[in-house]
Amino acid sequence: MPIAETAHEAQGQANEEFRPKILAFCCNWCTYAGADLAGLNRMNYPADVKVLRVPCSGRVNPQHVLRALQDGCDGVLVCGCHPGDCHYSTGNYYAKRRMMVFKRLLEFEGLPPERFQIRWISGSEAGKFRDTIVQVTDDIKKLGPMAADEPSQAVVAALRAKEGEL
Amino acid sequence: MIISKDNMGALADAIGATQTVYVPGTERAATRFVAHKKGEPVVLGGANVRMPPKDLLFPATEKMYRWKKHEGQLSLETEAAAHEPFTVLGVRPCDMASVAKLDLVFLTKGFVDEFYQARRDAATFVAVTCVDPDGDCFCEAMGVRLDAAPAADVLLVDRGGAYEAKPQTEKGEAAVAAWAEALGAGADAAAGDAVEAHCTLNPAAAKAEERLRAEDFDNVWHSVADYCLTCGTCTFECPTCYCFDISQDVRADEGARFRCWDSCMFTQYTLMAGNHNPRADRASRVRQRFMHKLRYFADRYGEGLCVGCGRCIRDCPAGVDIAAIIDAVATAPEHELTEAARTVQADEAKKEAAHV
Amino acid sequence: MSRIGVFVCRCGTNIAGTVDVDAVAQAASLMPNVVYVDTNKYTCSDPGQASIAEAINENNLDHVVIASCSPRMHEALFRKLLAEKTNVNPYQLEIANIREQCSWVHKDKAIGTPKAIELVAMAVAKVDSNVDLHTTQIPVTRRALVIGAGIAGIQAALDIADAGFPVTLVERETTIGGKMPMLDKTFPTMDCSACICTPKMSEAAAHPNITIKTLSEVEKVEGYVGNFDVTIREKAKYVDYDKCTGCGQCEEKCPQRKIPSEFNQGLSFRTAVYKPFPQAVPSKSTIDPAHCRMLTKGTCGVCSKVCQAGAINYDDVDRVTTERYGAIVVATGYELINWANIYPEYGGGRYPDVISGLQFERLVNASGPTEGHVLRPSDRKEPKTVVIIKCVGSRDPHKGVSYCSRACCMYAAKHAHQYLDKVPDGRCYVFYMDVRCAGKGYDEFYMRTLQDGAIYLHGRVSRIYERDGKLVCVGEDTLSDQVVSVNADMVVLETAMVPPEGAGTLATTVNIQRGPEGWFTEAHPKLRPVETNTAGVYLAGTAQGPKDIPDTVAQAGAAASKAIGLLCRGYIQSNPMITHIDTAKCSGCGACVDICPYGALSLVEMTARENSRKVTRVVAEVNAGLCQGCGACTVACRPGAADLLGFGDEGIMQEVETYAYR
Amino acid sequence: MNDATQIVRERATALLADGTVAAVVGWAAGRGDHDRHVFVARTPEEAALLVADQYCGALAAKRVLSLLDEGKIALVARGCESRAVNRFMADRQLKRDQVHVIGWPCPGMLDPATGDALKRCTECQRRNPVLSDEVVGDPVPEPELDRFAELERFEQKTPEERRAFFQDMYESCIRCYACRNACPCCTCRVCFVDQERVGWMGEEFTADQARYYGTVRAFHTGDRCIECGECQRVCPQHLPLMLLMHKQVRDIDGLFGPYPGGGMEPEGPDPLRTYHTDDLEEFM
Repeated sequence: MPIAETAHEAQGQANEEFRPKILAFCCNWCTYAGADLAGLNRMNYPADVKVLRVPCSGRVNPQHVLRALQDGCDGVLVCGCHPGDCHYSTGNYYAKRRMMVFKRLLEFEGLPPERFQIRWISGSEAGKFRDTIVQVTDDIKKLGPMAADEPSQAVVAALRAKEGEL
Repeated sequence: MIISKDNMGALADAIGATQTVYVPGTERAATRFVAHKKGEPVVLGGANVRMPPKDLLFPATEKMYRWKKHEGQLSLETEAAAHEPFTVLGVRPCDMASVAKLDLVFLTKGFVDEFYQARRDAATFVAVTCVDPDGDCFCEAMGVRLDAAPAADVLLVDRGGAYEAKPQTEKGEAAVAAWAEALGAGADAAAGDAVEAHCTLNPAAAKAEERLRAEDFDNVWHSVADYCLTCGTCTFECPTCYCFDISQDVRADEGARFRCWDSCMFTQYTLMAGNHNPRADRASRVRQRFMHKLRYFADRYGEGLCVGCGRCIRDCPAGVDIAAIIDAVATAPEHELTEAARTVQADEAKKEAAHV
Repeated sequence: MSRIGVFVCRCGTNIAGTVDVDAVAQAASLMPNVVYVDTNKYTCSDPGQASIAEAINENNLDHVVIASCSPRMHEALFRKLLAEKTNVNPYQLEIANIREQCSWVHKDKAIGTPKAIELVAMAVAKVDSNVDLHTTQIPVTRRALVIGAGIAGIQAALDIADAGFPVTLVERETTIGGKMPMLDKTFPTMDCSACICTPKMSEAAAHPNITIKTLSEVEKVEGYVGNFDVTIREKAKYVDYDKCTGCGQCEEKCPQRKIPSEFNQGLSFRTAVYKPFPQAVPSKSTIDPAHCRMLTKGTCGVCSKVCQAGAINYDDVDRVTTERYGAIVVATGYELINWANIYPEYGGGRYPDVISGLQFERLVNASGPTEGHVLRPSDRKEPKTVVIIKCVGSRDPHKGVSYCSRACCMYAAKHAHQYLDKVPDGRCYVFYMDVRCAGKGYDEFYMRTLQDGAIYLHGRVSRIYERDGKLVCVGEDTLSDQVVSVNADMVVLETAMVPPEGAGTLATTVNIQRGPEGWFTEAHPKLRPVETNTAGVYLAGTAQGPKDIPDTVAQAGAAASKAIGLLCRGYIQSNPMITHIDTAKCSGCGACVDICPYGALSLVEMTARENSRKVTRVVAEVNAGLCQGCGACTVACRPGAADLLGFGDEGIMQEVETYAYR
Repeated sequence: MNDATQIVRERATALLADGTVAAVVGWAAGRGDHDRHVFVARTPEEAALLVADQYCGALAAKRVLSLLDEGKIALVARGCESRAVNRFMADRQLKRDQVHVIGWPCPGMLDPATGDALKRCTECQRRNPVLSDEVVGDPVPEPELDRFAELERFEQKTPEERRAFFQDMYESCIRCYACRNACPCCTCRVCFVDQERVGWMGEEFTADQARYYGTVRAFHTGDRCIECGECQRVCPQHLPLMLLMHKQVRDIDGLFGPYPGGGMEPEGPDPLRTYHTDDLEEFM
């Protein structure tokens, strides 16, 4: 096992202060299969991401994503087949449009982009699945828990002072 | 005791030394009673606050109890407890009248709401006579005097440049005594006569109530329903609307049961299991709101539920106007009495005959 | 209150190695509504399964969570166990994947165990909101439709018909057979193409289970697997096939004699009333309305006069019929890329002696326009130097298509071989990019062509121009790194296969997908190569992508066997994990209808009593046979009236919250 | 009495009198000088109460949907109302023959209290009706303005500032659902917020719940919004709700456009109900 892979767990154990909670919606046919393949290949990745199986990325309701972020998840990942490879032929195209608009909306409201990510990972891309989990976990660790996003008092005060002015 | 209007900030500071004092201010995009911050000026005149003081006694969301499961063991913890004392400074007669009505709801007829009572007992209400009724104010028509607030602990009577503080309860006596000590007795003496003011809007409420007992006004409800959005603005801004729903927040092995404001304008309000909804159409919800305000509450408590503060008129996005509706009912041409109304009239007649 | 049982698998040490299974079981026992927990060394083994069934029955469990390997592995197995050995509905089962996605990717129990507990908690939360689901059996109409009657369609039709099921074979041309009867010989065995193809055509025509509809196109397909209602338009033929004997008298006398023959690739002429070639099936004449004088100008009527059978009917009209089929095989084949439009450097069609491979087939064919003599079209002289250019359009994303057309390497070799055989003193140059001869006897054939004297040059021809009656082909031989120019008498372009015109329309009609190049897409490139994403629709031959005859026939057989399997079973088991519409919430906005890739949703009128009133309104309805359970509609549906059974909003929410709150 | 009022009354009277329509949806005067509310005239006498002047701030169109049982309905429609009619048709809530559109080229509306132009009118792109059966008066020139100007100013803020801003906004929301009830895109029979069983959102009055409601409602209507601005007008807390709508409309235009905004056409598919295989890819 390459050192770089085990390093993540070692680091995770050492760094006890913040274990992010990340939810990954994965489509059954591509990404979930890719995750299984990562297991078959005994790839090692951080345990901070839990996979929630859905039939298709088109099934992922942005409402579930927002609920997850509000209820205690520090990040959400939505994964599906590459466009064109959807088991249901079109689901991920719809998912893509929805997620593009919804992600922008959440970022507009101030959500750091790293907290809500979308990736296409096929059933054969076990390595990409592992790399994505590693990267997303790192991203969220850098951001810290959701509470770290709370605006500072100074910003709030400045905003209140300028009330009415957009 | 006479206190200069300029000294209201000092008064709030003085009260604030020992307890939270709520004063008219702006917060969360609306004027409302906000916790006073030491040193900030306090002005009691002008337009009334947009949000009534209702939420100080009956918060929009109030936890009732929590439960927790640990290692298979369930534990419960109630949220009702004695509340820290607080003062509300500058309540108008209309809003003070609304507190009296909330008291009827939550503290009489054989049931005492412990959550409400805890806050009510902790509260000292300092009312102020109203000298600025605007074109949508009609409290006088609803039996409220602009220069009196019987439910208040202290009444501040506007005397031009100063207020005369009149204690009305024991709590009020103690409060005024404490103020005098803090501010120096009779420090502000320059006071004129009590300012007198009256509402320009005077819908015929008594007549409306009487006719609502006897007649159906479906045409009125339907014509209002033609433009009412049935949003909850009026009910949430109303100082006397007291409906709530009980719900819970479950999080893994713990949870809390809470109550939160509900609105009879919402379809969910009367939705039953199995999806039947006796008030599915807008007109029936509009009817319910006005019947409750103008008649049902009076049937139960002997007085109407509207205090004429005018908030629902001012902020209704659709232009629904309770004063106009009262007048529409009062002045509608006489029409055929309903079956129910005939029964009621017959009963009344019998009673009267027996009495004679 | 539900009674949930949790069964945690050790999988030998596969799971137990990095997950403390007993700790997971202990934690599970404290989860809401969990009343029974057990662990097992190998849950999927017979004793493991038996112990689960026993525990379920003894403890009256009504929901089951199995924490084990991936649900993709054994979910079906455990569902079957519940269905057969317990009273628990097989869909009251959730699998927590604590092997592939937990124990195998972590090295340390301190990490694997808490993660496994969270995965189990999510599964417990979800299973608690599951509802009983039931499969139903939908009867299958035991008839098949084959669209396209080339060799793929014929083979599929014959196979299905031989299995005893009626087949309708629809062909849009006037004869079945497709491209294969046009070919001269087939590589590598050099069988006479017509000799092996036309008997198949006759067999199909004579088969009691096969109905052939030529000049016909599929207009509309409704319904779903097992029950497709297909509308077919059979165009007017102006000849009563019941009366026509195929004698050919009409053709002899038809005054319109200068119509380029499609069958001979424009190298000869045909008449307006015609049979494309003598062995055409059905062996009947047809009037081409675009060229018939009677039909275009209203004056002629010669054929009608000479027809002794009285078969000519100038007033013939299209016939539209709708019939129900259980399975559909799409075998619509290919066409050759229109090279003239995209290769101006090859003359763009200006030089009559620059011909396509299919034209060459007709030139060397004994029944072709030159009776098998290699004579170039311009002056009917025997070309002494022939250049063959491969990959014209293929593997050329800028001008043509990016893919390899697969059959050209072999038929280029065949053409070289045939030319050198017929013109022993000729010279043949083949410009190639690669020589791909994977196949039984294929490379040997190529070697033989080289021995025959064909000169293979590695490179593309960049330009062809005419000089002194010669076609000068300028190209590069990249092996010798020299510019080569060959003065040819004739040039044969081995052009790319592309999807035929109308493939897009057909894809929409039948509701199957097309890849970026326009070929119909199979359900899975490896494991479901002849199925499509629309259940009950199968692909055969080049409709799915370029291939040669043996592969086409093999795939046709495969498609037929899939169709036969469906027809034999006689019913389909419905997938219960499909969309369900809560009509109380549905406002009939049709967002789901717009978005459904399967056409499974439609708007219907519904009458119901609501709040003491009788109400008629429009709501969405799911066709259980068409819905595949992707769930895209559930998100498009704003109020959540459309919900996916098995992956419902509530179940997913339970999982989300359970994880988020823990 | 202004011309528009005059003509609207005449036309409404005629349409009601000859039985063309069962009701006319427009506006009538309230108690105050400039108070106007949506009004449904069902008789020629009621038609005489109709008003069409610069104080008719409310969007009248949605009222048509609840009157369809009564027969064909006439609607006095400005640009926004006419777009709403298209919206209803695209959402299959209304058929073209169920409504008679009396087009009214809009002069722009004023706030009855302050006399200022209504915000929803200062951001309006299309004052002339996009469809009508007849038109009252002459077309007005379409304003040339950048309706995204405010949005773009807002986007200059740092994410932290925006976060603070929306935190404030959602704390201020009283969840009266006036925006939803007024919105011509919100034609669901049961709104997601009213579905306790699924648990999309809780009933507590907290900023989080309001954020959930506000964000999801914005997303539900984002690809269909007709930009009438009525949500913002009816908000008793005067929250800048159109920011979220403009944000999505502009994003959709940039990503999948050109997109003129919702309500221009009587049928879909709306941008999030369709796709192109060559849509921009940013999730590789």
